[in-house]
Amino acid sequence: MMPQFNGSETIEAPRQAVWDFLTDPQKVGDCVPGLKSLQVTDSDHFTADVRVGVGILRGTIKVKYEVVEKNPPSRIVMKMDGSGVGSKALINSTVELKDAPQGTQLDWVADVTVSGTLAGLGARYLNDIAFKTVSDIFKCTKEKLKRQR
Amino acid sequence: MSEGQELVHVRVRVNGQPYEADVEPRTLLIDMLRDNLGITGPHIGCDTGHCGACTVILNGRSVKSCMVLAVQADGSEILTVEGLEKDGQLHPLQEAFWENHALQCGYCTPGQLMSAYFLLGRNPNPSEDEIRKAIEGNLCRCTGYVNIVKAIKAAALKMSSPRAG
Amino acid sequence: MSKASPELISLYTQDSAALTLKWLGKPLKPKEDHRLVRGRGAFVDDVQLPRMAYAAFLRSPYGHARIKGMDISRAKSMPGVLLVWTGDDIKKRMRPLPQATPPPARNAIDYPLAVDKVRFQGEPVAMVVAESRYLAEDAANQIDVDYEPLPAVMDAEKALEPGSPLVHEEVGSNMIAHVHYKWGDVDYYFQHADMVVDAKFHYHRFTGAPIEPNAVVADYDERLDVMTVYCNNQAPMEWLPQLSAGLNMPYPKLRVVTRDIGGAFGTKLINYVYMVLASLASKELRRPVKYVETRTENLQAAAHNAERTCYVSAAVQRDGTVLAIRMKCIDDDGAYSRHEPAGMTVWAQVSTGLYRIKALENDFYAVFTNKCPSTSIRGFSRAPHLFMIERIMDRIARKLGVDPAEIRMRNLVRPEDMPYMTPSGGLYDSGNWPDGLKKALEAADYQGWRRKQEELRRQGRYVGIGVVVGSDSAGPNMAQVKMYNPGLPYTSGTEGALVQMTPDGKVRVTLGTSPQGMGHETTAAQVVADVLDVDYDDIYVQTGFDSFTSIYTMHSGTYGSRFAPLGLSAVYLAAARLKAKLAKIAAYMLRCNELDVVLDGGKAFCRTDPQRAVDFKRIARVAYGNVNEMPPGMEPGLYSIAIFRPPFQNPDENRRANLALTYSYNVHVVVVEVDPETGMPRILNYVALEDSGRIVNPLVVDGQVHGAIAHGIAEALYEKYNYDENGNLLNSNFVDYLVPTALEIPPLSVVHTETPSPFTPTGAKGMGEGGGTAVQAVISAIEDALSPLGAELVDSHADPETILRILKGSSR
Amino acid sequence: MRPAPFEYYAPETVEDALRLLEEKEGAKLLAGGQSLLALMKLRLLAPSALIDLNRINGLRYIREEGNGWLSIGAMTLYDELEQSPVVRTRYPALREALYRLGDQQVRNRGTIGGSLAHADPSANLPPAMVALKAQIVVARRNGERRTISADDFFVDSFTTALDPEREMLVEVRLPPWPRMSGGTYMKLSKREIDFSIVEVAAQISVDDAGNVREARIALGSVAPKPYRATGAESVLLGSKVDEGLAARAAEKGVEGLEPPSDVQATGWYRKEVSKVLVKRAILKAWRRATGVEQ
Repeated sequence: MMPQFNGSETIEAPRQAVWDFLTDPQKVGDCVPGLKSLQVTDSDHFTADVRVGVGILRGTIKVKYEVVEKNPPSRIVMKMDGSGVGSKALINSTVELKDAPQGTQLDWVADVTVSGTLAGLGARYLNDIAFKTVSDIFKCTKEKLKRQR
Repeated sequence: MSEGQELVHVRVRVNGQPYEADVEPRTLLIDMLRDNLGITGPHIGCDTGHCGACTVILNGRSVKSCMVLAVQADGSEILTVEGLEKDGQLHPLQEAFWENHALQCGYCTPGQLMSAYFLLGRNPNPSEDEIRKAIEGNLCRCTGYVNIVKAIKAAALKMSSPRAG
Repeated sequence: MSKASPELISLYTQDSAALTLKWLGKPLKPKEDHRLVRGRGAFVDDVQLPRMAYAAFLRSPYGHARIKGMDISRAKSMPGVLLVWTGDDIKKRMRPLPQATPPPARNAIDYPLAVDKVRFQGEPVAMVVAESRYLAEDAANQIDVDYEPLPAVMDAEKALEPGSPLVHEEVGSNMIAHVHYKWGDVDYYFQHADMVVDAKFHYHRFTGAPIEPNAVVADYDERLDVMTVYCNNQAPMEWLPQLSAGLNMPYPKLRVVTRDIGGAFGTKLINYVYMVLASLASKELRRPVKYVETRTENLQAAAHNAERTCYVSAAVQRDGTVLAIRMKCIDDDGAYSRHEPAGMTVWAQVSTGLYRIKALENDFYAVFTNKCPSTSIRGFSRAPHLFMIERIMDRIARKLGVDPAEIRMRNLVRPEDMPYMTPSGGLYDSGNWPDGLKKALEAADYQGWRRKQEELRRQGRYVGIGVVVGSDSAGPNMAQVKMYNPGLPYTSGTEGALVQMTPDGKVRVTLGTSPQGMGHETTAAQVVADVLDVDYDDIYVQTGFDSFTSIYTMHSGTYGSRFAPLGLSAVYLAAARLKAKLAKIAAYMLRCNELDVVLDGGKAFCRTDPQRAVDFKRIARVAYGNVNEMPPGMEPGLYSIAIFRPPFQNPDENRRANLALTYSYNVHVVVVEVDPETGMPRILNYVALEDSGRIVNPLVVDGQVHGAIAHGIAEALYEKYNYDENGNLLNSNFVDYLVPTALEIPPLSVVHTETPSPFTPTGAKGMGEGGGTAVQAVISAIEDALSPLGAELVDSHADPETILRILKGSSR
Repeated sequence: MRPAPFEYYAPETVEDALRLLEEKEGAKLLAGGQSLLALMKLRLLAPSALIDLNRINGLRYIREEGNGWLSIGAMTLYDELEQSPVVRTRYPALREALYRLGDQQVRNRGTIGGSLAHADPSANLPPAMVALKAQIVVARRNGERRTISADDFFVDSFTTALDPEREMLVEVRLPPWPRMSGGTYMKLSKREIDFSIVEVAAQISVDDAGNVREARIALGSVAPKPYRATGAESVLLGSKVDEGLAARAAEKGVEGLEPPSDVQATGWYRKEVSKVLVKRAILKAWRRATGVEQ
């Protein structure tokens, strides 16, 4: 009942740059799709109001972001806690950074735990949202860093 | 009764009588019937439109009044279980439900009756399979449906026989 | 074990002299049905009071989590919101709910709103009261709770292992109670038996899912200082202590009212938590407060049955005689003991099933898990136990190559042994069980189906036949709870009734019960009509229960199939006493020897001179008004109150006791075909035989049988709760929790035998729960269908995928 | 449970509906509401506004066109379609999908347009539409129309090719099928009223010799959108259908399938049963095409 997702991006930027980006809550927060408002609490935390619009599921959910583990410049474990529509979605995501010929290789895995009304009826909606959210963040990371150069 | 948002004025005819109410746009038809109009025959048994206890006839079609907004019913004709009786005379379906004990707790009965009413309006001599199909949207926990099916058959027979009203 | 002693039999035997048998057994149109078919039922949600406010709850999304913080400020400030309470607010207002469990489980702290921790998904964490239910829900959604998820306890067996997470830290383990039962020389039989048959079985989690959810309207009247609680609780008097303690009000100030109840099936016993919360809110706001559960809340958090896992061994002789049974069972009672662990004792009503088994041992555990609290869902505890017994009988039959009907025939209690005393002290009252089995097999054309099964198998079709016996042990002896907690001051099983002839000669009846469609108004009227020989239509039975007008005991209520054995017995006694008084007055008025007075058709006459007659109406006027015409010294009025008390005793030091008053009997024969390509099961034929003693009203009895079968089929094939390992309930609405429709429940045929019970004055036996016989029968039939593959079903639920995996030999 | 507050509009023309849809951020169109209102009651959905299409005239019709096409207005009720003689005789697959959709009350309120736009991966109609080669007509403002084939209309679970802020579904068109064609819809679910665990719609046309000319087979509940069993279709082309061929086609048809698991069934079960239903649907459709069976 705990779906795993993963993906990987090749980013045209040096590993340090990717690292700096991913450890900056402001930057990561700006990459959350459907972001309405962002409050950065400290170097490892932010909370955000996010408008989700996957399929029919539309509405605003609260997202709490936390960096649980940092191991520069190669590994980050982040936790995203989304709550809304009587339910909670906990996303645990681990990011591995490796040097690659064209820059940096970013591999990520995420698992999603859905609790509440949606766990039964709507897991199929929410897993979807979770997956798209996470992968969008890293796609966005890739784009922004590309533009920086 | 709400500070939620501004209210909409709704006019309906229920069981032949005109009614008016001011409701929120989100007010479900079943809530307007029960809470605003005091018509408590139709009941609420679920959130997802599966139990059918709230079934009423809306402009000639059986619908679940928990899956229709009150505003949507503005200007329409509604028949509820209370409207089946004609001047003190039970409707043949009601008679048959009583004679065959086609109910126990009676909570789903108003919905069962309205689904049966719609069926017989369309198909005066339904087979057992057609009857079961016609009430698939009305859950009953007490009777195992045995006597409900029996009663609908009996009513159909009575209504199609010449001397019946 | 053997026929009961003459002393015991005479102690239990009831006098039924007052019956005329003019009104019992007639299919009279049920009194209740008339208002219900007209949409004029009186259900709790129909109660509309001026200034009424509405409650809604915020519930836990987690199965197990610590509440780190809660922000109710936004909810509080919303328009139309009158009150927002969290666990801490409740803590300030009431003591924890009383625990019936023995120590240390008794240390568990149970509030109607979660305090510090949530222990099952759907547990209420905050209560909102607002001007409308819409606004109340809006506000509940604006409450922010900060949770720290904890590992959930989801497996009852693992829950007992050291190092398991704890549902209640204060308890120190997840054990609610442990009882070791041993009746007869089990060890001897296991040493000397020809063989031993072992199996593990699991009885799954489901619920009764009445179409009317839990509902309450609490209305505190400041002027009279009276709290009126309109509820749909099945046994309001049983929970009055909780309500009284919660509100700190004496019983005479608490008016608890039930009227029409939209089904319950055991789910509406522990809704007293909402009665307490709504009452507290009503007192706080000085306004009526209504709460009606949503379906999602109902399926998630109202009440489930306890799952049961048993390891069963049977000591068996080559000829199929079952000598003894040894079991270890674990009940998964969920997060709180609000009604449980009663189930760990109630099964003992039918300890050795319907068989002449000589000895039985059961090592029984009840545990806490992070699931919805459990209660006595229809067939409570006896159904799962009979599941274990009937399933092991099937395994024995297969092992010996004996027909499953035959193995039962060989072991059934025989008519000459009735009333029969079981090893655990149970007293089976009456019946010819082997004959009933024979009749059922004939009615179902059992042999014909066996032949057809052979043909169809040759054509590659999978058809199976289940033949199963069961009993509705009814009219429980509450002393059974002493078997897990000897300290509980709660014994026997009693019921009260008032029968009054009013001055106009009509009859008014009030009952202690709160029926949910069992036809109490009808059958009570039939008993009164039968005893007094007055017209059924002249008898008016008050709908439901009212603690200000009904006659009650602490056992009063409608559960455990108790109305026929206990309720109707009280009605009979009250009517018989009234009859005697009428005769005395008539004798005086007619100048007739009391022994010559005949009461007939609503009047009394003198046998010696039938011309001398007086009708009840005149007697009634005399008794209330023209009192000087009454026998001197006789108390005026025609009130008759009776409390029926069965000769129950407490369990002895070996936990032996008769735990129910009557034991009705049923046999189900069902034919099921499974689609070998999809695993879809289909019921081809269903026949049930029922012997519930004297039938008071065949319409009511058949209706109960139909309902019990439908629930059983639903449990076996459609209804099963699925929790994931985090404590999420994955089917908490009618989209995914599959209550069957008229297309799933097949036509059912019911046949009867009628053996009056000597232990009730009417001869009627309790019935209606059905003893889970339908579950046993359907599962048995599916196993039989798959038997060419040597398949063995462990669970009480078989869905198409389970069946297909067996057919494909692939395990999950 | 009760829905969260929303603004309510009941336009009387398609144009007004589209204007409101553009103007009101987060608005949703309300057709029959038999899915939408349930999700709103559970508060899984909380649109800021509902635009009720029930008062728009001229969206409720079943019309046989000169060119043999059947045009169905978006607001036509399931029940109206299910009862329609044309649908019964010309499109048995659609008729069976409708007959087994929800219950009578749902069929009395729910609309074909609403169901297709909702695009529930387990709904009855999408696979039927794909199998029948339906065309979906979409309206934009100022009378602008575009037509999308059913194959392209369904994009993802609960996601269609419609622009949710700008477009609405106004009509469904079913092409004429040759005289010797037959179709069927099969659904496996625990209860008849349930969303399917697996569902299949098949439409086959044959030549006079009985060889398959064209076959369209679509499954539901096994993927985020209707799944075309093209593998099966190609196996059938040019040949007469028998048990063996149908089985082989079914095997091929579900090869690439990785169905989801949920509380009702695992992906394994869905895949096993897909094979069975595809086989059975092929046989029935072929028998109907060849006139062996009605």
